[in-house]
Amino acid sequence: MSFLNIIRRRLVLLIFVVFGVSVVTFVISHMIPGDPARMMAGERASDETVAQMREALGLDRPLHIQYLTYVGDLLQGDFGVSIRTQRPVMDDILRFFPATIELAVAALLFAIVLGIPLGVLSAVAKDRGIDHLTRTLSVTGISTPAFWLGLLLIYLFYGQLGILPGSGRLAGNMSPPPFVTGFYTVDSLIAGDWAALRSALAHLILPALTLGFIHLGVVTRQIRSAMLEVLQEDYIRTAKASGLSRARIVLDHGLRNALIPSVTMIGLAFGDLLYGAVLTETVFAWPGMGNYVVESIAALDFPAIMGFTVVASTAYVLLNLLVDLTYMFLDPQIREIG
Amino acid sequence: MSAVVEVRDLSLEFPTYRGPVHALSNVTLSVGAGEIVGLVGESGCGKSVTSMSVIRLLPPASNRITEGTIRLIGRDMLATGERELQDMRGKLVSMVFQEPMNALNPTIRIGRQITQVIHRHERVSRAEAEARAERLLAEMQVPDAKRVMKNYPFELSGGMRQRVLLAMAFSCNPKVLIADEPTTALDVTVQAQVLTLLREKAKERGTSVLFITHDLAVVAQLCDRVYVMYAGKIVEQGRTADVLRRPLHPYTQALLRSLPELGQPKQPLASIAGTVPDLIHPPGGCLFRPRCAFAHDRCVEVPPLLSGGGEEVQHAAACWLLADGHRDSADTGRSDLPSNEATTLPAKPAKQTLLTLEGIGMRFPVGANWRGRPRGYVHALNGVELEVQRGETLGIVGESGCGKSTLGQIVMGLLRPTDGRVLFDGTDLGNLPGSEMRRMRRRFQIVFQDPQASLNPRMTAWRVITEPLAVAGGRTTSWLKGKARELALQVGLRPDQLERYPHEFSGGQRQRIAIARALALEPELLVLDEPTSALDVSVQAQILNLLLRLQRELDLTYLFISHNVSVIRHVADRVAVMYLGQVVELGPTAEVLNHPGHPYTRALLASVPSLDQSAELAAPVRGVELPSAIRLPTGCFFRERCPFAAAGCDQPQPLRGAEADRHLVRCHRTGELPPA
Amino acid sequence: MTVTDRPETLPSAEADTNGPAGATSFDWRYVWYQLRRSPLAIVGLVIIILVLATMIFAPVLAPYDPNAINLLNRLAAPSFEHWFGTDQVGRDLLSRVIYGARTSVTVGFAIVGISMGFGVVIGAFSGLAGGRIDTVIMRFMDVLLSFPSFVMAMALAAALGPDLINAMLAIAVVRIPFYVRLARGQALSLRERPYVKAAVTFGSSRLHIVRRHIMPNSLAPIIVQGTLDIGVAILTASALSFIGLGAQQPTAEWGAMVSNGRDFLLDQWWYPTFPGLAILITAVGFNLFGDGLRDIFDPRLRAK
Amino acid sequence: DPAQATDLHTLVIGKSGDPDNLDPAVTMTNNSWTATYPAYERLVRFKVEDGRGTTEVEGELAESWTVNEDGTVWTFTLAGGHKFADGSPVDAEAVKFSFDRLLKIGKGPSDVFSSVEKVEAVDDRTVRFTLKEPFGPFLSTLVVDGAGIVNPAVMEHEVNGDMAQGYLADHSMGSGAFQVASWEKGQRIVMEPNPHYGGPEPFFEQVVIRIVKEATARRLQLEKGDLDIAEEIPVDQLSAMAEVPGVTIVDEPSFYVTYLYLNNERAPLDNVKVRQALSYAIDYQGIIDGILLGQGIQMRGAIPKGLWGHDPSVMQYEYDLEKAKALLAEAGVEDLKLSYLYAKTDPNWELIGLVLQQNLAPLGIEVELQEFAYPTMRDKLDTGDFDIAVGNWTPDYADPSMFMNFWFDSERHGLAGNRSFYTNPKVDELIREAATGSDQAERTKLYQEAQEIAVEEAAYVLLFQRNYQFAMRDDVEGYAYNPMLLQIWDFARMSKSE
Ligand SMILES: Nc1ncnc2c1ncn2[C@@H]1O[C@H](COP(=O)(O)OP(=O)(O)OP(=O)(O)O)[C@@H](O)[C@H]1O
Ligand SMILES: Nc1ncnc2c1ncn2[C@@H]1O[C@H](COP(=O)(O)OP(=O)(O)OP(=O)(O)O)[C@@H](O)[C@H]1O
Ligand SMILES: [Mg+2]
Ligand SMILES: [Mg+2]
Repeated sequence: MSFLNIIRRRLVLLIFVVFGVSVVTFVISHMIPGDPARMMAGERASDETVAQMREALGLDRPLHIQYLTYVGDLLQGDFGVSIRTQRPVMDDILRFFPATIELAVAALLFAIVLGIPLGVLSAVAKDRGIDHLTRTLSVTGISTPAFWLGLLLIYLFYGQLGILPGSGRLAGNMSPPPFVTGFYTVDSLIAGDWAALRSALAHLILPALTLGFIHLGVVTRQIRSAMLEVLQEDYIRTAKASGLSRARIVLDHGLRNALIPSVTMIGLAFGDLLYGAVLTETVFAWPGMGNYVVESIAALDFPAIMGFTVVASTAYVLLNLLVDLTYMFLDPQIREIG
Repeated sequence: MSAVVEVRDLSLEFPTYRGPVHALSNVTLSVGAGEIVGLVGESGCGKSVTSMSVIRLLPPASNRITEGTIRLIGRDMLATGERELQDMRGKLVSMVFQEPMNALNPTIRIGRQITQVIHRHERVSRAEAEARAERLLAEMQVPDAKRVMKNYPFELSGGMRQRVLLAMAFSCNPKVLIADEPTTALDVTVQAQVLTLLREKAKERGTSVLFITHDLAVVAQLCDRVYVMYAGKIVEQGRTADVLRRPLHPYTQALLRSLPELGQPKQPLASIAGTVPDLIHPPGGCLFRPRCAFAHDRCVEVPPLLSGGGEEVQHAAACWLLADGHRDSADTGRSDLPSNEATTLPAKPAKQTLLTLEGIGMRFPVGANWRGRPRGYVHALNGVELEVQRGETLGIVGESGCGKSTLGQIVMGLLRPTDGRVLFDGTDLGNLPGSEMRRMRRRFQIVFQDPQASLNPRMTAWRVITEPLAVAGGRTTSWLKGKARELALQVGLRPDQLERYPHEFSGGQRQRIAIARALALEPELLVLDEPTSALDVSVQAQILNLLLRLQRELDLTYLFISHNVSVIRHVADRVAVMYLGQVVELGPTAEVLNHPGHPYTRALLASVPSLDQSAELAAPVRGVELPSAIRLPTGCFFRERCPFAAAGCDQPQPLRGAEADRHLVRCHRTGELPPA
Repeated sequence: MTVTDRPETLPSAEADTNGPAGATSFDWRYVWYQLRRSPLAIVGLVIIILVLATMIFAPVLAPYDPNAINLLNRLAAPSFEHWFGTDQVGRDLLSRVIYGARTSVTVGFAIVGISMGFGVVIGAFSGLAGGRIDTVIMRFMDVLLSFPSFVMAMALAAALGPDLINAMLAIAVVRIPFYVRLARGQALSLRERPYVKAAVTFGSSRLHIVRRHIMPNSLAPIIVQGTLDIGVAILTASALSFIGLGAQQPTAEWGAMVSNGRDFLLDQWWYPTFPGLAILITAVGFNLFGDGLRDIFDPRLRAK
Repeated sequence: DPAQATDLHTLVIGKSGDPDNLDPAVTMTNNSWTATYPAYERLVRFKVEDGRGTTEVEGELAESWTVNEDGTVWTFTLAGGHKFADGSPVDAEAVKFSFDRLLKIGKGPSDVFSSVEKVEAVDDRTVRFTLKEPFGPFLSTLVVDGAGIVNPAVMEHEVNGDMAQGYLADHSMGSGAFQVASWEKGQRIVMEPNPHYGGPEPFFEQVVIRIVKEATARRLQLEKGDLDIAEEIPVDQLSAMAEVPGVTIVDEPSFYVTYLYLNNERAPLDNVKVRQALSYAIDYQGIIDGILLGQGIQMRGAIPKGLWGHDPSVMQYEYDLEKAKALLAEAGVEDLKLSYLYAKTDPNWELIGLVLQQNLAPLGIEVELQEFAYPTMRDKLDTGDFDIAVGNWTPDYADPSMFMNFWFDSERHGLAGNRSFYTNPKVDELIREAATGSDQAERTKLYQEAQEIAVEEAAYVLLFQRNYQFAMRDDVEGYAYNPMLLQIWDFARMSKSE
C-alpha cells in the first residue's frame, strides 16, 4: 500500500470516527436525565432563568437541528460552551492538551528507554533467571492498577520520604515558563529558568513513572516476543554462520527487525496512554485532559465530553497514521515499492 | 589426503517432552581438502543436524552431544570456545542454507550484508570491502552487481539470493563450505545454474564442500564421494559412482529403486514399506530392520560399517549382510520389484472428453492505488486450452509460479476464471445454479500438495475421510465409520488407526487419508496438485503406486500437476508443459519428453539432474530473470531467456502441431531447432 | 498383493518425525510439558486457582459479613480481629477483599465473555463472507477502535447511571473490535487452508465450514487472548469503579475500595493497599498464565 | 520544626477543586468565590465583631442607605474613596452597570435579585433600587458574590455582545483588595494587590490559590509548610493533623446542614406516620459520631443554630426504635423497600446511606442505594423520582427565608429547596407573609410558627448541622470566621507572623 493510500484511508476513517463519536456522544448526552440549562443556571435558579438559558443554548430546538448545529460548529472549530466552566470547550482543551502530551511523552520515553533493553535481554536469556525476572516485572507492570500505583508512590516518595512532589506540574510559588510548546520542561529550558526546570522535572517524575510503568510492561513484552520471533529466523542463522558477534546479531540483525512490528504496538500503546492518563492525572492532580474529562463526566458536562472525545479520537487516528507511516518507512519492502 | 572435516562417532540427542530424540548415532564422516562430499538421506535423517554440529551452530541448550569428536582443519570443535568459533565461522568454514528467501536479512541492503562479513574477519577499509563484495557478486554471475549491492533481498529472485549467499560464503575464502540443500527450494533451471556455479567456484578455490541433499541425482552430478544417512546413522559411504551403481545397503538399493526415473512408466515402483522409525524409541540394532526385506536374526545388533570388498576404495555399508556373505551385490537377493502381471495396461476405451478448458485466463489484482483500485494484475493464466479424456492421466508440468495450482483450482471451481469456460462432461461449470453445482462437485475431487495442511487437525481420521459423506447428511455414525474403514483399506491404511488425529500419522499416511477422502464421493476426475512433492522419495513411490492402482481399479481420470519431470514421465499419458500461464507444449508423454519441441521444454529437461554421471549438468537458459507475471513480455513469453530467439519471436505464438492435436508446440522455430 | 500396497502394519508407524504436534493441533501432554518448563505460567495458574477458590468459598473464608457496618470501629488498623483493618464505616476489609473477588472476577469473565462472544461471531462471519459485507463491518470496527474507549465507557457509565452492569457493558462493547479482528484474521487464514478448500469441493455449506473447520481451529489463539484480557478487563472495571462509575455501595469491589481508601492513605495505609494488591495479584495471575499459554500456542514462537 | 516553605508575604491556599469561572455574574460555586469575593467589593458586608464574623451587615461601598415605607425603594449613598484596580472610582454608574449586567446576563447569580425592577444612578454617589414587590431579605442579599461591583471599563473586552463574559471568566476587574493576576487552569490562581485599594494596605504581596485535588496531598503540603491553608480535610485526618506542630485546625459551627428529602407525594412516604417513623428510626448521634467524628450537632428545626430565627425549643426527633415501630404499625405498612438517592458530590452521603440501610433494617425496611452523577440525581429530585434522597444546604444570604421559604413553600415543589414536595397551605401562608415583612421580630414569630408544623409533619429528616473545618498554619493571623462566608478569606485583613 502506498503512502498516499494510507493517508487517504486514515482520513476517510477520521471522518467516520468524528461522525461516529459525535453521534454517539450526542445521543448519550440526550439520553441522560439532567437539564444542561438548569445545570448552567445554577442550583437555585428560577424557571424563567432556566428557560432563558435553554433558549440561549438552543436546547429548545428539535434534536436533529441541534445535532446539525453542533456538527456545523464543530467543523469551524467551535466545540460549544462547557456547562461546568461556561467557557468555550476548545479553549479549555487547548489549555490542558500540552500537559497531557508532556506526561504521555515522558511516560513513553521511560517505557521505551527501559523497555527495549529489557525486552532484548529477556529474549536473549529466554527461560533463564533474568528472563523470569524481566517477565515478572513486565507482567506486574501490565497488571498494576495505575491509580493504585500512583497512590503508593505518593505515599512513599512524597509522604514518607518527602523527596518528590506529589501533585501538580510546578511548585505553587513558581510561575510557569513563557508558553512555547506548552511542555513546562521544554519551555523552562528554553527560557533558561533552571528553578522552574528542576521543579517541572520533579513534578513529572512520579506521574510519568506511574503511567510509564504500565507501558514499560507492554513495551518489554512486545520487544521480547518480537525478538524471540526474529531470533529464530533463518537470516539470524546465516549471520551466526558468518561468525558475526553476538552483539551485532542481536542488535543489528535482531532488534532492527523486531522493531518494525513493535512500532505499531508501541504507537498504539501511546494511544492507550490517554486511558492511563485519565487515572494518573486524577491521582496526581495533573492538570491535563484526563483530569478535565473526569471532572466533566462527574458533572455530565457533555459539551466538554464531546469536545474531548472528538479531539482524542482525532488525535488517535492521526497517531495511527503516523505509526503507519513510520512503519512503512522502517520496512524497506514497503518503502521501496511504495 | 588430509581431512579438513573429521567427524568421529558423533552421537547427539534433543531432549523433548516425549523423551530424548536420538538425532545422530555414531556418525563418522570426513571431507578431504578440495573434495566435494555429499550427504544424502530422507527428511529427518539428521543431515542438517550433522552439518550444523560441524560448526557448532545448534543452540547449546537444545541438544546434548553424548559422544564423539568433531575436528575442523585440525581443531577440536567440541573444545573450542564460542569466541574462537565465531572467528572461524565465515572465515575458515562457511555455510549456505536451504531457504534463500529467508536466509538474508530483509531490512539490510545486500552490500552491507556481505561487507559486514568481510569486516568481521579482515581489517580492510570500507572501500576495499565494498569493491570485494562487488567482485564476488560479479563472480557469482550476478548481473549488475553494483545495483544489487544497494538492493534489499526482497528485490531479488530466489536464484539471485542464493548467489548472494554463495558470495557471502566465499567472501573470506573459506577452507570448507557446508551447503545444506542450497538448491532444494529453487526451480530446476535455476538449480542447474547454481550447482554449476558452486562446483566451479569450489574447484577454482580449492574449497572443500560438504554438500547436503536428499536428491541422489544432484549427488551424482556434483559429488566426488557420498555418505548415505538413515535415521541418524551413516548406512553407506563411498565414491559416488560406486554407491550409485552398486549400492551395498538394502536401504540405498531400495531408495534408488523407488526413484521414478528408474522405473517403467505407469508400472509400480519398488517402494520401501513403512516409515522412518521414531527416533525417540528407535528399534534396537539395525535401524532399518523393520523395513528391510533382508532382515535376519543378526540385525538386532548394531551393524558396523563393513567394506563391500572389491576394488572400490572406501565403499562400505553398515549391514550384516556384508559380513555374513549373504549377498555381495544388489543384483542378487530377493527382488522387491513386482512381477510383470501389472505391466499389461488395460486397453484404452474410446476417446471421450471429460473435461474441457476453453481459453482460461486468470488475473489476480495486486496492490492498491490511492483510490483503492488494484495497481496491477498477476496474469496467472493466459488463455489455457486443454481437454482431458476419460480414463487418462494428463500431466501438467512447469516451474514454480507458472500457474499450475491456479489451473487446478479453477477446474475444481474453487476459483472463477476471469476469462474462458470450464466444461465438465459437457456442462459449463460457470453458470450452474448452486444446488446443481453442489451435485456436480461430487464428480471431481482434489488432493493437495501438503498433506499436513489438507487435514483439519481437530478431526479424527475417520471423520476426515467421511466428511464429504457427512456433509450430505442423513448418515449414522456407524455407517460412516464403516465407510471410513472401507476407504482406509482401499488406500492402504490400517482401519484400527482411524480414531487418531492427523498429527499422529506420518506424511505418507496423511496423504493416504487425503486420497481416501477424495475418493469418498466416488468421483470421476481427480485433480492431484503435487500430491507427492512434500514427501520423501520412498514414500512418494508408495503414493504413486497407490494412485496408479486406484486409477486402474476405479477407472479414474487424473489431472496430475507436478514440477517434477520424472514423476510426470512416470504417471502421465499426455503432458502439458506450462510457462508463465500458458501451455507451451502438449502431447503424449514419451513424445514430448523425448523429443521436446519447445526451447523451454528442452531447457527444462536439460536442467533436470540425472543419475547418470556422464550426463553433464547443463544450465541452458540464459541468465535472465524469469519475467514478471505482472508485466507480461510481448510476443513469445520465453523470448528473452530463449537461446534460440530470433526474428518473429516478438509475435504472439499460437499452439501448433504437425499432426493435429497430437503434439502441439507454441513456437514457430520448432522445426529449425538443432537436435536436442 | 504386492509389497507396495500392503497396509502399514508396522508397530512404529506412529512416527511423527516432525516433533511436537502441528501448529494448531492440541496435545495436552505438550501443553503440560511446556507449562512445567515455564514456572511463571504455573505461578499464574496457581494464582487463578486461588482467586477462583476465594471467589467460590467467600462465605466460608470471610470472617465477617462484608457489609456489616460498625461506626464505632472505623478505620481500625490491621489486628488479630481484622487482619486487613476496617474501612471508614467499620466494615472488615479482609471480608470485603474476599467478597471483592466475586465481583471483580465475575465482571472480568463477563466482560471477556460478552466481547469475545460477539466479537468471534461477527469476526468469523465477516472474514468468511468477505467482499462488501466484510468491508463495511471492518470499517465500522475501525471506527469503534478509534473511539477513546475508556472515555466512551466512562461517558456511557455516567449517562446510564454508575452501576457495575453498565460499566461492564460499556467496557465489553468497546472491546468487541479486538475479537472481531482476531477472529476475522483467523477466518481469513483458515479460509485459505487446503482442508477448508477441500470442504468446499464436496459442497459443504458455509455453516458447516464455520462450525467444523473455522471455529475449532481458531479457538486456541482466541482463548489465549481471552485469558490475557481477563486481567485487562478486571483492571479496567476497577478503574471505572475507582473514578466512581462502577460498582455501587455496599457491593464490595476492589477498585471502589481503593477509591474510597485513597483519602486515608497516609494514616490508614492498609485501606487502599490491600484491595489494590488484590487487583494486582489477580491481574498478574491471568496475565502470567495467558502469557504462558500464548508462548505455547503461538506457532511463531515455537522452536523450529 | 517544618521549614517555612512559603514567603512571608505570600499566602498559599490549597483547595480541592478548580474554580469554574471568575465572573461574579456567572459563577455559583464556592471554589470560585475564594478568588472573586476578595476581588470585588459590594455595597454592604458582614460585620466583624471581636474577630468573629456576624450575620449582620454594615456598609462597604455604601456609607448609608434608606428604604421607603413599603420596602420597595432602597436608596444607597456611596462612601467614596473606593477605586478599581485601574484607578477609576467606584461610582453610582458602576453600581448600576454591575446590576444591569448581572440581570441582563441572567445566569444563576441573578436569581436572588429577581425582585429588582430597576437600578438608577441618581447622582455620582447615590443609587436607587426599585423592587417589584417588598422583599424582606433584600439588604442581606447584597452581600452575595453576584452583587460584586464590576468596573464598567470591562466593556472594552466585550465580544459579540457577551457583556465581557469571556474576559471576566478568567480575569477580575473589581475594587477588592486583590485582583487575579494569572490563572493556570487546574493548577493555581495568583492574586496580587489592587494598587488603588481603598482600605488599609494589605500585608500580603501575593495570594496563591493552588488546586490540590487529593486531600492527602493537601494535608501533606500543609504539614510541610507548602500551604498556609488547606481546605476540605476529611474529618478523620483532622485529629491527626492537629497533633502536627505548626498546624491549627479551624473548627467552627456552620449553617451547612445535611438532611433527607422524603418524597411526600409518593406512597408510603405520603403518610405522615411513616415519615415520623423514619425520623425516629435514625441514629442521629451515631451518624454524627461515626461519620462526622462528633464535628457537628443534630439539627433542631430547619433554621440552623446561629442564624437569627433559630428556635432552640422546637421539637427534635430522637432515636427511638420502639416509637418508630409503633408508628409504622399504626400506618399499617410493612416490608417496605425504599430507594436512597445520592451522588458522590459529598462523600458523607454514601456513608449516610449505609447507616440508613442499617438503621432501617430493624423496621423491616430495605433501603436500596442508588448513586447517580450529580446532575442526574438533581433531575430525579426535580421530577420526584425517588423515595429518600439526601441533600446539603447553605444559605446564600443570612436570612431564615433561605431555609423556610425555600424548603416549605408548595410553589417550590421540585425546585431547589422543597424537594420533599411538602404541601401545607397554612405553612405557605405563614412563610409568605414572613418573607415580605421587614420587621425581624415579626418575621421570627411567623417562621417559628410555620417551623413547628413542618417539623411535626416530618417533611424532612433533619440530620445534622456540620462544623466547618480547615487546616491552617498557626502563623497565619487575622482570619475571622463567618458562617456565611465558607471558603472565603478576607485576604486584606490577614497576615503572617515571622
Ligand atoms: N531442536 C530440535 N528438537 C528436537 N528434535 C529435533 C530438533 N532439531 C532436529 N530434531 C530432530 O532431529 C532429527 C534430524 O533432523 P534434521 O533437521 O537434521 O533432518 P534433515 O535430515 O536435515 O531433514 P530435512 O531433509 O527435512 O531437512 C529429526 O528427527 C528432527 O525431528
Ligand atoms: N490468490 C492469489 N493472489 C495473487 N496472486 C496469486 C494468487 N494465487 C496465485 N497467484 C500468483 O499466480 C501465479 C501462479 O501461481 P500458482 O500457485 O498457480 O503457481 P504454481 O505453478 O502452482 O507454482 P508452485 O509450483 O510454486 O505451486 C503466481 O505468480 C502466483 O504468485
Ligand atoms: Mg535439513
Ligand atoms: Mg502450486
